[in-house]
Amino acid sequence: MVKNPFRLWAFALVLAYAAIALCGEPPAKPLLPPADSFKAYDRPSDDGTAIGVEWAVVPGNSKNITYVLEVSTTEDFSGEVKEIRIPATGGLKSKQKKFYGSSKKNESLHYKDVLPADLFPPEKRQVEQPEENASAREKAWYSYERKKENRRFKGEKRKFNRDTDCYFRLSATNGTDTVFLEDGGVRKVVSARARANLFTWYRCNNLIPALIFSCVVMGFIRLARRNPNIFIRRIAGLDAGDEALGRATEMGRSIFFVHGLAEIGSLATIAAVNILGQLCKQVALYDSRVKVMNSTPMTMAVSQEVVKQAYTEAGRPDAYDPDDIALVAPDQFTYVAAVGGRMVRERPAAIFMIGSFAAESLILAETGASTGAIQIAGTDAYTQVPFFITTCDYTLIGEELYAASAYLSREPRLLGSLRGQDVGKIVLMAALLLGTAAVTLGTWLVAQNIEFGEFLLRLRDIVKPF
Amino acid sequence: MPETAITTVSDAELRWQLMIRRIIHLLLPIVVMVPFLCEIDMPGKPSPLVKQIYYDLEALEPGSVVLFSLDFDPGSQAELAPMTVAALRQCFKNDLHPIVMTHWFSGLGLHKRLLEETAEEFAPDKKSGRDYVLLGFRPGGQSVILSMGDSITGAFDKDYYGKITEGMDALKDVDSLRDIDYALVLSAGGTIDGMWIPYGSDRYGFPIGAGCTAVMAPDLYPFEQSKQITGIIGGLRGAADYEVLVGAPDDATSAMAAQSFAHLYIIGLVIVANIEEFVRKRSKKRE
Amino acid sequence: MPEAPLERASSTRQIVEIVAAVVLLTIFLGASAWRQSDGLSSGTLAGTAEALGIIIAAGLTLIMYSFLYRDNPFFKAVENLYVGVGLGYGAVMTWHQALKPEVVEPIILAPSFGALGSALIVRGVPILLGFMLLTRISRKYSWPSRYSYAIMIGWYAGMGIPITIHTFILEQVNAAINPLFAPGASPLATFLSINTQIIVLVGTVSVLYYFFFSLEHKGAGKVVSRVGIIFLMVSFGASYGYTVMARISLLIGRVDFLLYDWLQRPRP
Amino acid sequence: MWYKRYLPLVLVFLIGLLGFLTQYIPHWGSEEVVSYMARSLLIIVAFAMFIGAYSLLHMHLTRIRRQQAGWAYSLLVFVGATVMIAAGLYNEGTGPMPPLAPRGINTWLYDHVQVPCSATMFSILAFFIASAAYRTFRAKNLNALLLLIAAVIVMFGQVTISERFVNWGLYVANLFPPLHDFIVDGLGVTDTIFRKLAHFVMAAPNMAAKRGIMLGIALGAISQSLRILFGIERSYMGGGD
Repeated sequence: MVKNPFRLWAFALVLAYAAIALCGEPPAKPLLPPADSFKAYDRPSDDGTAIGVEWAVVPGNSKNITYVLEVSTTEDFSGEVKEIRIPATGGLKSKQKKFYGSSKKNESLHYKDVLPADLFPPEKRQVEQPEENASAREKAWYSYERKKENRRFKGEKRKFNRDTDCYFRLSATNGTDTVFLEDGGVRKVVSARARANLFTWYRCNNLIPALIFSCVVMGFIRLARRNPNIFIRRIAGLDAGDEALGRATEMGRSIFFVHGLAEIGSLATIAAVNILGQLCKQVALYDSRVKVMNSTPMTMAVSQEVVKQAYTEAGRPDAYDPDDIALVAPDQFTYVAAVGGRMVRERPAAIFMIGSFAAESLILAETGASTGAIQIAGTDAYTQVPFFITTCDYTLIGEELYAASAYLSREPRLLGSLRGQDVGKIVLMAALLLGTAAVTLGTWLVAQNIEFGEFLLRLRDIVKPF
Repeated sequence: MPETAITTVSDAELRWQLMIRRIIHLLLPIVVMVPFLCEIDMPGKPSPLVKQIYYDLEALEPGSVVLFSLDFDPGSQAELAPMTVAALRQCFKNDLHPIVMTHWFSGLGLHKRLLEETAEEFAPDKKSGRDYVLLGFRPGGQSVILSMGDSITGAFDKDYYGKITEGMDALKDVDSLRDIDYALVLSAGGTIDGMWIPYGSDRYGFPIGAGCTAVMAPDLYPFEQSKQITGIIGGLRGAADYEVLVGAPDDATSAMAAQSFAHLYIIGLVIVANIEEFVRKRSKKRE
Repeated sequence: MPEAPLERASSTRQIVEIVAAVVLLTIFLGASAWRQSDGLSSGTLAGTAEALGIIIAAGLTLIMYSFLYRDNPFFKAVENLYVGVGLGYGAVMTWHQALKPEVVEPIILAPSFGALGSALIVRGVPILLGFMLLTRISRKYSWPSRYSYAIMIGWYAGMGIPITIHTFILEQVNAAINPLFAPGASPLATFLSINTQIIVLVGTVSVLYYFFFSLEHKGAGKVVSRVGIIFLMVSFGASYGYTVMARISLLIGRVDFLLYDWLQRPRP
Repeated sequence: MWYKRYLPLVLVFLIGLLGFLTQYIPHWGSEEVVSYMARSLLIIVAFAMFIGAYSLLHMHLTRIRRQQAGWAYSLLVFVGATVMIAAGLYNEGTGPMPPLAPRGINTWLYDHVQVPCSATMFSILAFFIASAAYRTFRAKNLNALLLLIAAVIVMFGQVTISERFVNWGLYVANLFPPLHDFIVDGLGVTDTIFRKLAHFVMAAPNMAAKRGIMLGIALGAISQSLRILFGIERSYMGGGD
């Protein structure tokens, strides 16, 4: 009849438990930890709101025993005394990994956060709420007073934490019997004060990588300044660019360079401008024309500058025509419509779409593809990459774009950061592989009851963010 | 990405392609309209990622505060408005207090309408200021979140209607973001992984559920696996799932048939294209 | 060499297009007048405005779709009007939602001298920086805006480093490190979890390696980067599939509007 | 001039350092600094919105002034913006100081011009995605094949009709009960099988690739921040001396 055998088990267990509780021996006497294990201290790495209190776990204490922690602001417990109850099976220090790490010792300590200002809160004044139809000024007054009061309250709490020592006593009870923790015949009292700390120890795994990575990146930038010939693998897409140029010359048609809608400050646009410069140097040699489609005056100005310089460097300043670099339209869809229209009318031999793109990418690439042009795309907007990959002949994906730009421009800041990021990637790859290996081995060893496994599993906490 | 062969296409073929394109374009709205005209209904079973958010909200006590960050504009209304309405209905039904804000001012008028209309369904029980709050918009992105982390009424002195937020009943137990019980971010771009996770939940420790356009959904899976968000409502299908869970099928559920037909249409196009490609390759080989 | 446009603009074609436009406009107006007649003739301002609004909205929607045929003057006009209205709405919202409550009211509506003083202390510097920001408009005297930008960008650059490490690196690496098997689990579950875990690990590492530029991808590296591409392609395919869903949903939204709001089809 | 060029760079470094340190200092004072900065930036950014609007209007103004092709359309931008702002100032007769009127010209224009245009804009992409799928989704090589298969799995798994298809398939299989039993019990096929398959693609290979990309982007973002802090990247400062 019983559908779930598990339920039957649970029921039997409850019955057995009740039988023991009713007919068995009276509840076990509470035991106390050694007096010197009872400690209170400021909780580290916090904003000064909490005191930590700890004492050793007593193996003999069963579930029905409760520790009672008494808190007072006077040493003789003469004033107001607050009681905090902690079951003998709960509240282990090892649960507080954030503040106390994952040391094995913590598994044998009870722990409680005590927030003095919440236990003994300062008085809060009430501000009278205005009527529903009160004037704007009255309501503003109310809002101002409320906020002022909130600030005062917050300040009072902080002041209380800062200026008040808290005193603690410990006892254990099973409901009928209570024993008090004593040291040399008198009840042991410990005290501590909550302090606002100046360093977040649990963010070490954040700070150390941050500092090391900063040094690596800045170091490589310096290095690249001295020697800009840092090795970067050639990005295959750049060859496709050369091929496209060749075709354009052959067919005697122009090349379109579409910037996308991003402002000049964005990384993708900077990369696009670098690539444009390189492209123009070759175009000047081949004697075909590049037409640049801009959406903002800033990118237009910068593009003009770059193209002009490229033609001059190639020895053909006469071939430069500023009208080739047009401000097409400033808004997403008018830009798309205008660029698409020009693609259909002028039928360029090659279209470069390099920069930061949003939803317009699909329409641009699809229209471009319908004219039969060779299309080369590059963007760091990963959501748009699928459309470029399907519609273009070649796509520079995300960071490849930055790498291509660094490769071509040899700018130290780009080269140096690229190299620094590569170092970061090695570290991440190693962390992923070694971490997985350690955790897998650790799990297996623990299953075999080998203690070293636990150590391996604890290594995982190195990358645990708090 | 390795090279694809660059091929030259003749003008005649381009014209042919243009015509095919027109036909494809013309057929699409017809395919979409058929289920509407024939009143075909096609509800589905909710996905586990959507269920997680639903059960998270169900588990909240009455009176809990749920922060809605509606970061979308009318451009994604078709996907995100049904989600918003379904989640708001769930909140009102369970007596949770939604607090609605946005990072996208261009959607503000829409958000106001959605909130007011949904509250009206539960009239006269639900009142602005007591059961829900429309905080409105503040520019600043991450700054808004950090400021709310200090004090919500400090970041939003006044709500959308110009009422002072300090002392509002719905915000009684909520001082800062730390007191928020759940945050549902319905976003059409960037605000989940760019703002709410790094500056909001990771810092102030409240659970986040993500509702997003289907474009963004694939990017959020890493955050779901790392438990930085509790679930994902992705696109119109996610919205339909949520409507089914809440028990109030609406726009999204009734759109599922049209969605299915359109997907089949596109899959069909892909298959035809590949058959064509295959045949062309074979005939080339024979030549 | 003159380039041959794909579609020749002949005069017959133009005439056909104009006639088609006129016919479509007539159909549109007729349908609107017929289906929205209740609202238009309701006699109340609100009802008329609503019906008129729906007709205009439907018209704008259809004009936007005319872009599919070709870029045309109507589309351009609507697009620009839309940009303008959006801009205006943005300005109005900035006033009502930001400048008025944050800047103007705390100072003008200050209930007491104390409140005014504290508002000036707390908001004075940022308001000044805000006005300095406005000098960016001028080309010549834009240097004060650099201070405002310095504070905005510097603050987030500095604060962003620890936050990026926390959210995007530590959290993600921590979530990626998992044992490849679960002790005590059934063989099938172990097999599945191993597969998923290995796929995730291999994928993450190989994609990271694909974007590694300091080494030529040769030998074993070439294999890893090939694997990386495979993962990228699957992921881009998945994104493509999801995006299809997104765009179709938007189309459905508009069809829904045209059928039920404009043409007043009864909802099922 | 030092106050035009160097002082802002020094300020970037100092403010950035402060922002960096607040993340490692748990003292309540650091939390106060964060919230003060956040409040201040809220106010500064409110002004920045005007810069955005101005630069857009300025671009259209330039088009009109230079009478570039299609400049007349730019006039419409001004018409739209002017009407909207005027209606906002008028605010149904109450002026700009009281809260925005719930119904009025502003809301009407928003509901019936901005909402439909904005909603239609991106739905145009549905057509392009369909034609792009036909033209370019061809299994020319392994990469294209993978992309295609993943896309089709996700597309099919996401829609409810996939559940119907499985049910129809099972119905047909039921004509031959052993086959049906084998499919349902042996293979564990349920009606959501395609959904699960799509979910697997999303949650395993896609997630792995996205995480790899994300880690790379995070490193890039940090090095970008570093370059800003140390004054190597200054494009945000704008031109001029």
